[in-house]
Amino acid sequence: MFVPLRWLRETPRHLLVCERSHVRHERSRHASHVRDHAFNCRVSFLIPDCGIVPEAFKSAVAGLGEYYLVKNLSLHELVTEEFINTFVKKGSCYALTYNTRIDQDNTAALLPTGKLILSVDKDTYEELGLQGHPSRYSGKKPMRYIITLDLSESTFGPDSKKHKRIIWALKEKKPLEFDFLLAWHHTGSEESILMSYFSKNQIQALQPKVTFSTLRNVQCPVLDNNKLKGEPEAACSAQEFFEWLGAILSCVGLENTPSSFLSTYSCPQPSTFVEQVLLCTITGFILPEKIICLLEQICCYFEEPKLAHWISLVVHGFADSPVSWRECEHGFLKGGENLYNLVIFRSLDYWLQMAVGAHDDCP
Amino acid sequence: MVRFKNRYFLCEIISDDSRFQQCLDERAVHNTVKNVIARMHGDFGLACCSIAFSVKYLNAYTGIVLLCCRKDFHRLLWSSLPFITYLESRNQRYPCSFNTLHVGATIRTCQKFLIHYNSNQLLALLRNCTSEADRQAIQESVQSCMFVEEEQFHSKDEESDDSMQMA
Amino acid sequence: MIESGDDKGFKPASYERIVLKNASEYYYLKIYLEFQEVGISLNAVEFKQLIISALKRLHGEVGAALPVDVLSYEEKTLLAILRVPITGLVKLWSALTLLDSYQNRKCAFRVIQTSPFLLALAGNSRELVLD
Amino acid sequence: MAGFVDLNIPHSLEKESLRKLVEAAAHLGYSTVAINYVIDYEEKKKEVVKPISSSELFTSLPMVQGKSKPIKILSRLTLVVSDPSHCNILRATSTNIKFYDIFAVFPKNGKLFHVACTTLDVDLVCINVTEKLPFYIKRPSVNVAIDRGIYFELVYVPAIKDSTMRRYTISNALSLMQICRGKNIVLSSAAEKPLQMRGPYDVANLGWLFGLSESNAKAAVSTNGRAVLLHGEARKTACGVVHTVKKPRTPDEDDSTPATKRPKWHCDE
Repeated sequence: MFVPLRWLRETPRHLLVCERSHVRHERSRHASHVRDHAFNCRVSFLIPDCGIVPEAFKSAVAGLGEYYLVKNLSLHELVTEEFINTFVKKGSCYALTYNTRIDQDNTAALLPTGKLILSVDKDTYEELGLQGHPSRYSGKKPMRYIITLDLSESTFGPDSKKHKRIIWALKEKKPLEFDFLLAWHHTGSEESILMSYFSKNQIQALQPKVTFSTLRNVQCPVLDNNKLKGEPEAACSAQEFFEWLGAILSCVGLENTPSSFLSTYSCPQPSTFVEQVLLCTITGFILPEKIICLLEQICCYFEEPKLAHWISLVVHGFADSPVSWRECEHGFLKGGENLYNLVIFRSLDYWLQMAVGAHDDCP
Repeated sequence: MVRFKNRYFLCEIISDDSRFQQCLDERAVHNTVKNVIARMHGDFGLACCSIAFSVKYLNAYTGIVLLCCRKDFHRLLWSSLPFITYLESRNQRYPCSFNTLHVGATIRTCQKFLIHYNSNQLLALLRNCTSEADRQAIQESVQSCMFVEEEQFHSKDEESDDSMQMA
Repeated sequence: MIESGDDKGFKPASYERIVLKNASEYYYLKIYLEFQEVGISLNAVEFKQLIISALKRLHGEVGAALPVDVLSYEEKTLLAILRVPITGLVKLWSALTLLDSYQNRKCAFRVIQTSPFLLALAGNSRELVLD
Repeated sequence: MAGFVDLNIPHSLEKESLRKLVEAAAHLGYSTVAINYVIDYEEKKKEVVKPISSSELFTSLPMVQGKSKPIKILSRLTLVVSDPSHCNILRATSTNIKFYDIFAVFPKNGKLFHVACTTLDVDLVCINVTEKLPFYIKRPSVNVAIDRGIYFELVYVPAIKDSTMRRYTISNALSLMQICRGKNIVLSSAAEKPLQMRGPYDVANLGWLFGLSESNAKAAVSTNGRAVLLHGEARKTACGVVHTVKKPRTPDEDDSTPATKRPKWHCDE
């Protein structure tokens, strides 16, 4: 159909999934949602009515651990037997291509489950000759293909035909080279083993960047932990809160009236004034395990009586990661958003809000 | 072969000005409508509407005008027409307004509508008529336009898909 | 309405899930204005007027009536976050793209990021710089 | 999906301004640009010059924003034709013409448009956007062009510069779209100044105004550009003018085109 004027008003697809449950509930899925969102580039938490950074948070933030940037790493290095045995099978290994754009370039990601996901264009796919499937979001004529290799599979032995073929495809047929962000979570031996393993390559250890700031006299919406949809005059809805949170993190002014010229955005009602709000932002390549630790600290924070009614934890994913949650395909149309926000209430009830953009599966 | 679908707007130009009839020409109407689209919908709206835009018919005596544009963009044109407040011709502005009578998919539906409309107008005149001579004259013209309609019916039958659109 | 912090009991927390599809009423754009020359400053009101005039040129009075909100604006960097009803996104974006001058000085709007979620603008991995 | 492509960076004799344009394109996220050499027969500028090589322009190519790859620079020849005889130059093998990667024609009348779509050995047909189209675009010629893998180019900078040209750009684009239904369209800039250039996502969004659907608009700045390049390479090799030399593969030769479609740059004269 040729309907230009209707196209002009068309809205790009986007999803916001809200869940509500209790942190200690045995069937609560919040931890698995956090764990399944493998690639996080930014974590922020917001504590209302808190002036000084609690020690527990300080140490949790300090213990985020470093990650590595390896330049010009051939992809076949990630499927060698040695790498699999040293890293993939012992602990959780995370890898994501850096400075690649999922809507233009080839990208690759190694999940802690041992799955290596390649998102490649049609030409590369044809050259590689590995089995994959067309991307769900590339239309009638697929221009992008997804290849999933399971490195932890038992049949993926050094002598297996499959392994040999993959090595050959990545090493000789179509050598692919990327800059990788790497991190390894494990128990036991010392950290720098990744560093020494890739000593031949240009490798750089990086620390997540942390900033603490205190916002003063903030208008905060009133929430009711049992009412995701809010209630007129009594509590704000999850969606309103989500927008407000964005406004706070982007330093957007909240004091506007419907007749203001510049902006008509105002804090959702009802709201309260909070004297000071602590905001902590961490950027880098942050592992889900560390976010779980932070989450535990937040739960512990409420063990003693506190002024705050809730704490919010915002996690931004990489726009160019080939997966969002689990192995759900992720793409970039206009914004490539994949992020979530956890609101932990005093009662340890929580709201989980997961937002994805146009080229994403429902989380 | 897909043909381009057009929409035809049958409008009545209403004005109090007595000099108005003399200055009403296709060019003036064309420019007036284009200007109002440019004002309401900007460069984009004007660019859309100017594809196949034309003044197909103009009757200066009755102030009836038939405009044409592509179906895809007819809403832009339609939404601009109420905002016409004057007609500019030879550097003179004449206050007027456009009243859309009918929006059709073919010229023929518009023509049928116009005949129907005009005969209704004549009948209304007939009802309010006072002198016998006038009555006679109006009755004659009513009959003549009925005849024209009949004739049209037989001669122009090729355009089949004339769905009357008055959405 | 909110329970006290001491209540850590395992009360039968009910589970609820809502999927909001295309529910955002607004779209958000992070933009900055680039000038050929340096040292041109304009305040927030002038900035908004520039946006409205761009809309008016391309989409006429109907376009100028689009309720665009300048959520935040920094005079020094000419960085701004805009909010626009989701059906007006294409109109606003195209108007920004086709703008070429402000008071006879050449300029260009660069759109850095767009999203239906304001929160997404706070963390853009494409702007992530590692050192 | 390929990277973003801008197939129209007008050539100018001043290297510095050309350099600035290419740098701006790289900064905006384009991974391939083509420098456009125009030959207009009405302006008596007939000789085909040898295109400037990227090493002449840059000692080290600018990096594409947010990527670890440098920008790729191609050359393109555009013939402004009003008479069929003007096109003979495309068949001439002795001139500098073989150095060009892409051939485009700018037909001045309906007859030439038909010829360009149906018989000429070109990759791109430019659509006039600075004035009202002097001819009707006919569906049969467009269909043939689409079958032959020829693309239509719309430039957007005139629409930025001037209000009247903007109307013609949109209006002509919409007339074309009604015929070709958004297929085989390439959007490019023709920017003379870096500030006139727009980012690829912005240009894709502009596509909506020209009557392109969302996916077609994004294709018009990415995959369609790649298709034009491949079409150009196919034409070159089929002509037999260019002889390919095998070169040992280096690991950093990580182009997005496969070996079978790999550009045969290495000419043997």
